[in-house]
Amino acid sequence: MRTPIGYSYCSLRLSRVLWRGRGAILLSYEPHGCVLPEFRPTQFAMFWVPGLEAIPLAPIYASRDRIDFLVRLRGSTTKSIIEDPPRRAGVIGPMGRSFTPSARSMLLVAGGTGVASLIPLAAWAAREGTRVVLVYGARTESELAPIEQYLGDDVELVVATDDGSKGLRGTAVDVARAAGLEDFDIIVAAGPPAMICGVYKLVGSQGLLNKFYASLETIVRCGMGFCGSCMLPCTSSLLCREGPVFPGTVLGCWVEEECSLA
Amino acid sequence: MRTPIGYSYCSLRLSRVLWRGRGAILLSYEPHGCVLPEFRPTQFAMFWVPGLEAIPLAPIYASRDRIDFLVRLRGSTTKSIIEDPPRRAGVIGPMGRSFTPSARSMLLVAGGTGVASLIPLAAWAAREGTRVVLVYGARTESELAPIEQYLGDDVELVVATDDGSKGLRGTAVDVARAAGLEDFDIIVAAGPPAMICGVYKLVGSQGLLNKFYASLETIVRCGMGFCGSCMLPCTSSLLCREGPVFPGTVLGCWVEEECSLA
Amino acid sequence: MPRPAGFRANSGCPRVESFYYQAGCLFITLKPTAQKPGALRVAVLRIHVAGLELEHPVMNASGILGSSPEALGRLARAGASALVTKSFTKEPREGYPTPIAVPLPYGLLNAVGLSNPGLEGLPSLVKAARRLGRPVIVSIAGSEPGEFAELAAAAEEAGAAAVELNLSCPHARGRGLELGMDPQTVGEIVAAVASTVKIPVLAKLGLVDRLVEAAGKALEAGARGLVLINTLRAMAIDVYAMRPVLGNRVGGLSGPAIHPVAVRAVYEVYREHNCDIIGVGGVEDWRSAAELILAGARAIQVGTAIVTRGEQVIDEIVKGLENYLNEVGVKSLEELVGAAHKQ
Amino acid sequence: MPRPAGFRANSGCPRVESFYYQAGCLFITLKPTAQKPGALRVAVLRIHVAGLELEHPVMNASGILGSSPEALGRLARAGASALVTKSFTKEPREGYPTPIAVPLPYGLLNAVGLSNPGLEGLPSLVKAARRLGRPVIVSIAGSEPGEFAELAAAAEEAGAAAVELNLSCPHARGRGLELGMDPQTVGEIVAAVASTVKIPVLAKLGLVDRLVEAAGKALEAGARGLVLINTLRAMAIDVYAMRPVLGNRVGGLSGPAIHPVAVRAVYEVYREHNCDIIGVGGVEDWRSAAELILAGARAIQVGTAIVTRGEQVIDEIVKGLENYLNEVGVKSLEELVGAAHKQ
Repeated sequence: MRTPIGYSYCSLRLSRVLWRGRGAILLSYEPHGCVLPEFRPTQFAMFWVPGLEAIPLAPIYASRDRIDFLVRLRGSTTKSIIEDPPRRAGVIGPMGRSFTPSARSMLLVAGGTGVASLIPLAAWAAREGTRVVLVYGARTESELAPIEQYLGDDVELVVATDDGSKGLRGTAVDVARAAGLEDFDIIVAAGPPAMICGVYKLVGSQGLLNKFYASLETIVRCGMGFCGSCMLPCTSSLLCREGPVFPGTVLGCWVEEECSLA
Repeated sequence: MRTPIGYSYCSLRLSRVLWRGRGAILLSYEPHGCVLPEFRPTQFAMFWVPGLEAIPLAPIYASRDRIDFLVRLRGSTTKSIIEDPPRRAGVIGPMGRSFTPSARSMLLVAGGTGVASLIPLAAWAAREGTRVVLVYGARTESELAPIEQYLGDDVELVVATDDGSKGLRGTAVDVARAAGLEDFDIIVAAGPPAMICGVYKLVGSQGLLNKFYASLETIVRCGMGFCGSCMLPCTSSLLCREGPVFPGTVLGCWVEEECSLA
Repeated sequence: MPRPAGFRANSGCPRVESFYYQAGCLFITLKPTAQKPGALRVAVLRIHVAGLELEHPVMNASGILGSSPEALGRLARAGASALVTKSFTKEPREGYPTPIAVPLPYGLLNAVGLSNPGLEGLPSLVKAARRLGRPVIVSIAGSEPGEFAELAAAAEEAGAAAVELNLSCPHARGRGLELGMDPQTVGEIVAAVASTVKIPVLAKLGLVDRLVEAAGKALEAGARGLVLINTLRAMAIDVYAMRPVLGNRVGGLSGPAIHPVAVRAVYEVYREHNCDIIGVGGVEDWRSAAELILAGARAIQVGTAIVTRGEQVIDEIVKGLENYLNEVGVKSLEELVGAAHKQ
Repeated sequence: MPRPAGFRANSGCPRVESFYYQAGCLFITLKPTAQKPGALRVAVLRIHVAGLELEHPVMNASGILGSSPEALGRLARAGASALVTKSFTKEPREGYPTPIAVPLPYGLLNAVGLSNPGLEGLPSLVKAARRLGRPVIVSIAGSEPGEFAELAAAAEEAGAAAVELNLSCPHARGRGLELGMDPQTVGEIVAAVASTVKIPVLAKLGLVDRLVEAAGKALEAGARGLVLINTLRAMAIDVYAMRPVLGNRVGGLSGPAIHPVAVRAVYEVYREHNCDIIGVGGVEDWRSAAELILAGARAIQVGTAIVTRGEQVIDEIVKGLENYLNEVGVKSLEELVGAAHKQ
């Protein structure tokens, strides 16, 4: 039930395990006796695993009657999800702000589970007529989730693996560099901090930081912004409210903490 | 605010005293910081007088931003209302079921405050294309509220006073008898018990009870049917839920109690 | 004209559908005599609670349509598995001035004031209600153990299936929540009643600090089950009239607003005492009923939802629970009682 | 590359709007230094409460954006008239496992678990928060009088304008509602704090049986004001997972669902003690705020509505109250405090 307070809780039941990769799994859930709230691009959810805890996850796909999550090994809860996907679960959301900029062209640079956040954005933007290039990097083929199903025909997907086992050999950052950043109105990165740092440095060195956005991760507890856990370093921005996508120009402290710029 | 539970509370402020009659007053209120719920024909309200109590009243007129009440002297609360109309009040509603039958022709027989219940019905039915004759009786002219403003052009109003000071001389029942009951698809009476009894006897004696409906009054406390005060004698009908309009064929016990049929 | 006998309220009237006079004659329509109200439920929902055997777990809450046989008849026809009367006190009570009920955005605020005909009116109501073919649970409210015992004895004699001790009315001074706040008093009242009557004794407790302890005292003293919870003491003020709206100023809040509080109360009491509980508080659909059952309730009372959605909500909840049992693949409601406590 | 100094959280960062690196250079955007957040309110809403002089009566409730200077800065910019910190305990606390907040149809259920950096983190937060130019009310939670006193002393030293004693957290064993349930304990804790610090002491009490008595003890012991009420102990169960959803299983219910209960609590305490009260519970607009004021509150805390509607709700309520005062023709909020008690 959609609540007057903007957030809602909905019970989920596992409908399919869509993919198992190295240290990752792609799960499809359906609402159970409730209607899923609308998730707009880059909004995320708290995914509750009964008996364990709730973790912040951006749905890789969400509609009224289906929600898919890409889960990567991080700690004990994600380990349990991967080993034994919960048949029953719950979802709280939507959290954060949607990021839906109008642009002629958009370069999305994704690594790891970061791709989950960018796929709804890519699909949405392509439908809006934006030229979308999605760079999806991983260490090796077995880590690449089958994301094509979510993208539609109009997103240009460029896959890269560190070992060259699939797509281009190299990192997502390498591919982004080669893609010619100046051709894009908007550049968005989502993934491991090192990757985001790489793109940050790249766009910064080319003087393109004003085009750059990053989908970040912080510690998320309440997910609604009141507990303060998701505060971005030395800003007053709450990831759960103004995020998860932030413009490059406010990332200073985050970069300070996460990236070695030396 | 209209609540999910069907009933709502709304603050009122007095906007005009429309009429003062003998032992009666016609008041116009507007909602104060809230939206009035919709009152359909014959539905009623609990009208709260701060510092006194709440009394059941059928609004003689109700829209989203105005609600008019005809109040007649009955006891201490109505006395206070008539002497000193409350500038601030509250309304709880809507209560009861709307009575909106489709018919080619309808005879409405009203006395006293009963007219408040029938005026929205008359106006509605006339708009629906029904031929509506409203007989409005009182003892004397000074008791007749200025109801014309609420009726529109298509309702045929027949006024009667016991003393002939206005309209026909005689009771509403006399007029109804003279009107030719068999010409109407539906006959509705609302007013003092003696009047309803008169119409009941009249229609019964002509074998027309199946066309007859009465808008009754009972003790109303919660107004929502749970306290049971408004139970119609020896039926399981609650005036606040199935009423206030009941078909003639279920009025047996009410007639037993209220009318001397000898 | 001779008065038709035996049609008046309280005396067999329910069997008369209607009667009227027309063209000098008296016409009477009779109801089918062997009226079997409500659909026969499949056995999955059958449940024993506090010595009562119920077709399914859904009944009315006290104070909702429980003041006359006709009102209880509506509940029976709507399919309630048991019929709970309005609270009886020893002396008749008029109740509070109106308004006695104020709708709020997420609940209902009421202060009826325990209006009832007193001990004298108890037997006739219970006897008439028994003809409806459902266990009749008589709610009683007193100010001290003897009064409760006297009322309970009258209820038993009249044929009540159980008595529900109202130890939690949030707006009746001296005969409500104050009693329930003190576990010792709760124990004494329950003991007095349980030693007087043989029918099951249910203690209805409200939201009090020492609820778990009071529940324990009630059980020790012989309560066969607990009814949890009553309304929450609350108030609404009209900001322009600048006065509390209820005639009694303070009343009890019911409806969806209090449901999470009821779930918690049932959960905590069940965890400690593993006893028979009838859950009440904001149940408006099968899901809110199921939450109380998973928390530990064996049966459910519905109050505000009957007011706001009509009596048919009872049947909707019953059907919804049937579907739910199928969905989660259990064969008996029993298996779900307190299931949220398993780890 | 040298690290830019003085920009980190907790150390003056609020004056830096943003900084970033581009093309090898560090770019810094500074905020205007003499930032005067929030519109200047007209005087009608100015109010004294418990020794604090406030521009208007609306502030945040403890636990809402009160864990860092940046979070409090958001509230200051949104126009809160005072800034209430999250509760500090002596030792740091991690808090409960997630989920710590579950949205319900008519409220929010939470069990954060008093997560906070402990006494050690108190001074830096308070000192930084003071720069926001609003009275800082430091919420503290302990298990016995000495602990409360120690925390209060630290708050005073750091420059707090007042301390709010959390005697009502519904889900922190031994340091919450249990304390508030016992008027004696309430009195002892308040006395210990009031004899230690000179700044005003506020006692935040929850829904307990002997609320009026506990309030009296707090006032006797030196509390300058009361904060009423806290969340209600409650639970939500997922009917398919068959488990309580909150990590801590039990939590506190806030939001519109509890507002009528808060109005009643404020009304009853004010009637008895005619004291300074800050009302909390389900305030989501000027009207729900006005109800608490008419019941007896001199100021209002907003919690759930900030979560569900954003910080701008503070300003909406303030503006709404201004209009309301005009509408009812009073010149000062003062005139409305407790007005619902007049007959």
